[in-house]
Amino acid sequence: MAEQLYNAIFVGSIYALFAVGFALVFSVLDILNLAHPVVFMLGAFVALFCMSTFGLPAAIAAVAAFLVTGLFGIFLDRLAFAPLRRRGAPPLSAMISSLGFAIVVIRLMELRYGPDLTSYPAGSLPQTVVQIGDARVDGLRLLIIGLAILLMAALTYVVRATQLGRDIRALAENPRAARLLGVDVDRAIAATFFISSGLGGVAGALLGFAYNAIYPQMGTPYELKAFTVMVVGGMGSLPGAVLGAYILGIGEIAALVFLPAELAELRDAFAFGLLFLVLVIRPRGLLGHRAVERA
Amino acid sequence: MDALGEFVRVYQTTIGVIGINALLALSVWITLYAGQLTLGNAAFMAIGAYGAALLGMRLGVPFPLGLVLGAGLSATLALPLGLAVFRLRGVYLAIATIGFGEVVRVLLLTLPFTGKALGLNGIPPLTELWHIYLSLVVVAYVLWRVQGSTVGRAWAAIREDEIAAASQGIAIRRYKLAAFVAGAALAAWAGGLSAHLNFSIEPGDFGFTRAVQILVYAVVGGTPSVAGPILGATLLTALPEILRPLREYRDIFAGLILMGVIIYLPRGLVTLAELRKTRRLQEIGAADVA
Amino acid sequence: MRTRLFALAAATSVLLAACGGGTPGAQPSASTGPKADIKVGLAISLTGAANIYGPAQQNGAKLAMEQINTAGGIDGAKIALVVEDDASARDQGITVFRKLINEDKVAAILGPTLSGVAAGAHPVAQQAGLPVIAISNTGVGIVGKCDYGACDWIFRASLGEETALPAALKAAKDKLNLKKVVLMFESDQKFAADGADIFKKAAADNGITIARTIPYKTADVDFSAFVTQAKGESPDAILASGLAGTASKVLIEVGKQFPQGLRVVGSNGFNSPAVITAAGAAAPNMIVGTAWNKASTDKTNTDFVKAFKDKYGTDPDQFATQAYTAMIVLADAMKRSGNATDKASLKKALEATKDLATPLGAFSFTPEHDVKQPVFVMTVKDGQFVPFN
Amino acid sequence: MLLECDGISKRFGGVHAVAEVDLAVAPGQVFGLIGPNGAGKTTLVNLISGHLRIDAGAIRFAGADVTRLAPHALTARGIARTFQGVRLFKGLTVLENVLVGRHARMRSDVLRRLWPRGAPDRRDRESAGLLLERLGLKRPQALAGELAYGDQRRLEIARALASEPRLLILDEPAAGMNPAESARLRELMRALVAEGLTIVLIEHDVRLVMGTCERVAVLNFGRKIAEGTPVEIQASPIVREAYLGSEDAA
Repeated sequence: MAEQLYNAIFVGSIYALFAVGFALVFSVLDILNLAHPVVFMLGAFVALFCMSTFGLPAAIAAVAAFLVTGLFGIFLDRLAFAPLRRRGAPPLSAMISSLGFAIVVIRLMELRYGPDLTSYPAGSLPQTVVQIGDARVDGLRLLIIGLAILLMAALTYVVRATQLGRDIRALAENPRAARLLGVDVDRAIAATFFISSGLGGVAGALLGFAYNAIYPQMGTPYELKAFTVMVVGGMGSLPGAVLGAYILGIGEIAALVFLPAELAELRDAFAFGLLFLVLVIRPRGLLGHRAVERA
Repeated sequence: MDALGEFVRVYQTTIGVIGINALLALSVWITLYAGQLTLGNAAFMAIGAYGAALLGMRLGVPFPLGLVLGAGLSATLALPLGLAVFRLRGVYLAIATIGFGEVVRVLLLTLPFTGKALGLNGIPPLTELWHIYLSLVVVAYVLWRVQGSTVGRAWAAIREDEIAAASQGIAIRRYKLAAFVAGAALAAWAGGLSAHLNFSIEPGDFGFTRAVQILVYAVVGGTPSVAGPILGATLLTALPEILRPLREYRDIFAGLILMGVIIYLPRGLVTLAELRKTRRLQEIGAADVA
Repeated sequence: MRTRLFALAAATSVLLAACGGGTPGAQPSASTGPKADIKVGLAISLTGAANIYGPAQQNGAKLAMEQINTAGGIDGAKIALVVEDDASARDQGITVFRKLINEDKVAAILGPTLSGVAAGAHPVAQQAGLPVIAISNTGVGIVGKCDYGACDWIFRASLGEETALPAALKAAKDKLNLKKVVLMFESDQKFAADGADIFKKAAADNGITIARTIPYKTADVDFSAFVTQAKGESPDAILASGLAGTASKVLIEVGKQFPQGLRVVGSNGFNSPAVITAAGAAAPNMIVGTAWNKASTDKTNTDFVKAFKDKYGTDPDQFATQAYTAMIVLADAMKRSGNATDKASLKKALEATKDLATPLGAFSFTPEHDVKQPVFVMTVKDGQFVPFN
Repeated sequence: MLLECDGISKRFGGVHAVAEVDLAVAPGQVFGLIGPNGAGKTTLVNLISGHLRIDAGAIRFAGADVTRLAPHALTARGIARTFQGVRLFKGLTVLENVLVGRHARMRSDVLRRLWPRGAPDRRDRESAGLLLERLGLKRPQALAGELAYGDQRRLEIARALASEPRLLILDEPAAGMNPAESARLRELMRALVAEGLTIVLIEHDVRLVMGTCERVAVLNFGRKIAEGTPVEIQASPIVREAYLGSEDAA
């Protein structure tokens, strides 16, 4: 049982890292960024490139993944979202634009690296097993859980306590007012995309380390999970996204453990049923604050 | 004429799928026109497809009746769903309907009579091209006429400003629900036609990707008029065939075209037709001056 | 408003005319030699979800075509391969089949890559009365008894799971004395669900108890929980039916949670060099029934592997080998048929294929048009597939 | 009495936005509602028009209890309103806005429109055109969002009148109007009242209120602090105190 809880926390951590970046862009700019899975995948490939071409250690590769995908996020914004923002297009347009962008990048990666699974160079990843009680725990995963929590704490700090964070929050509240208050809106948007994509990229690299199998479509399964996570936690709330991620991770595994074998097939229905219920009963999610427009 | 016959023979599936996608795009257009962003139409399509196919194969229900019953079933399910999500707007509604879609997909993978992951195979191919295009013509005409009616105006008013619309005597909930249910029934109708188009269906055909596709057809085509979704579905469905010579690069071009349309044609592909009109007006103007 | 509707109709017809005029021109018939080429269609997934397999199949079939043409072709006529991508989508697969049949007038078709696409595309060829050889469909209902009715024009060169999985399970049982197993399968994939059913039947036939069935989905991310649950049953082995993407994840988790080692009897999805690389140290746990033993010292096989490596710089995988084999089988039948472009005689000649030497071993078709060939039960050692026994 | 509010209250969180307000509006009256910013005027209007759920109290309209009715049902019974800050359907044309306003008085014409030559709403279009003329709006096919601000205000009034109301609630209709427009608005209100319409006027422009209304109620902190004729209100010390220091008193 303890082992399953550990599994759940690991899954939740990966969901959280993915969803937090996704939620950040949504909360600040109201954009559902369907290219986020692409950023996630690119992170894994950047790490691969660093390790196989330059022989860098995994830790440095992860940092490189953060920086490169962060910059890529700014590029993504300039290309796919900025033109729409300038003319005040509805959020739906941004969603479709990012979808087109994602198709292009995934296909380019498939043409370059092949659609098949790729692995990190042998021996480049730490392999330790930690014995906790009678449970054997993969050291790498423990490290990843720790890193995920650390990164989310850092994000919380940046958003809550720095000038940049205040600018981003002002932007999220009301872009026009933010501009009037002297916030450098363009810089805040760029920062939002840098942080969001950087986190997504690190998540991809870490996940790549954990499974040692990366491929161009690897981010796609997380998209629907991220929706669920955001809705359950509360759209536009970063702590909500983290909470939602762990709830989903634990819920999925609890459904696996406690459902009788004949109903095991219904496990996913529980996740999405949960999503649906939350929306109907409490549309703003557990920690959210604005789902239903007021009069 | 011979060349045309040949063309139709080769591309009859593509032509059929274009018509079905146009119907699907119109199904989501109805809700968009009423200001609701739904991503549940793939699930309603699935209900229509499985409904029509199962009724025909297991119970021997005639094809047209199967279509009607599939659409009816879908509408019946849409009613309570619409009531449940009625308060949600924008992206929240979209995500709630995604949740519904996934639940439907998981059920199709689980229920004893849906063939699970294997789907339904050996569905008799009863759908003729004229079924699809007759449906499309009728639906397009009806929607075009509805646009100028009290109902169409009420939907547009709700889309523009729900609060103000309520003050004009529009029963918001009833009209939103009507749009939602009509969209669900139409999507199911298209689903029933598609199930009988080519032998087999499986749950994977009706997932998130499909839901997004349907929405993309409508939005890329342009939502202001009925023509937009039809145009969008036609072009985007034909695109893989048109881009076939590009071989492994065709996805890239499809993606770029998607971005290009969204960024440079704010009102969708129908803007192209309008542009041509204005240019002609300018030419006439120029002639006057000369 | 009315003008808009007309504009739309006009635009649509222009568009249709455009693809009508454009597509045939864009696909010029391959070079015409002194004797008219015999066109063979290859309908595969170069893009879309199954784009892992299509390119390998294309390489295999092309290599075979070149070898046949260099050796004099079919009575002096060259084979021209017409390759079309179905984008892993059924609708496109159907269109591709129609195009190959009506526009390119091919003599036979190889493909499509996915069983789901085949379910829609094969009936088109069946209706037109054109021989088809399935080169990678391993599911149920491809040949013999088909859901869409008669399918006597369809042949299969790929070893079905109905044959491969029981063989692998039997070999594992004989050697490891299996009594209790856990079955894991990718429940939203048609092909994997087929495999699970076959596993269940094979287990019953061999007197093996399936203690628990654990379904998972393609989109599942982490497999630790599934394997932990399997561990709770303390099984003698795990049976796993899934695609390549999830196969390595299953193996990695089993490697982690069973440090003393636990055998995984896998479906065709496990049968890929990429899975070996991704699974790393955990790969040797795998047992899989395959259509092909790369290490086979049979000369037909070693020649093929060498020629493939010389041409493409990489080792062939099973998909490439099966596509290559299907092409060889087709050419052989064409030579024997007397008239390669006569569909009925080609079908007859295919049916008469008997113990043809191929990289897969001696190749024949059963009366149901299914492949009859040796089955190789393999495991992994030093990063290579090696015979299990 | 046409409209009677009996002790109606509304709370947001812990704050009493409207507290036990009684109102009685007689038919054919222009009834003024004034008060400093945040006094609860708009909340009161939202309660009467059904956009907010009432916490306590009752509303009667033309003798019937309408406390829990939805906005569209109230419109059908004859209550129309405009919004503080215009809420037009900006993407629809001027004419369409007015036609939407007539929604409560039109029967669904979907089925009749399916006949290709059917134009079942011709009469509605004509009367909408007359309304536009009366309000001095000249471009029926222009998009509402493209109109100048003053025109938008008048279009909103036209839209409200299209539902043939018995009670018209105007929420700060003169905001943003120049003196000439404001004067024309006063003319219009007089003419409408002469035709039998009852008007509740919420306004900051005290001069407009005093010049037009027969009775005036004053709200402050959600409570009604005074009611009477314009003259009485102007003389009331309580009202003066409430407005003291407030620019609105000017």
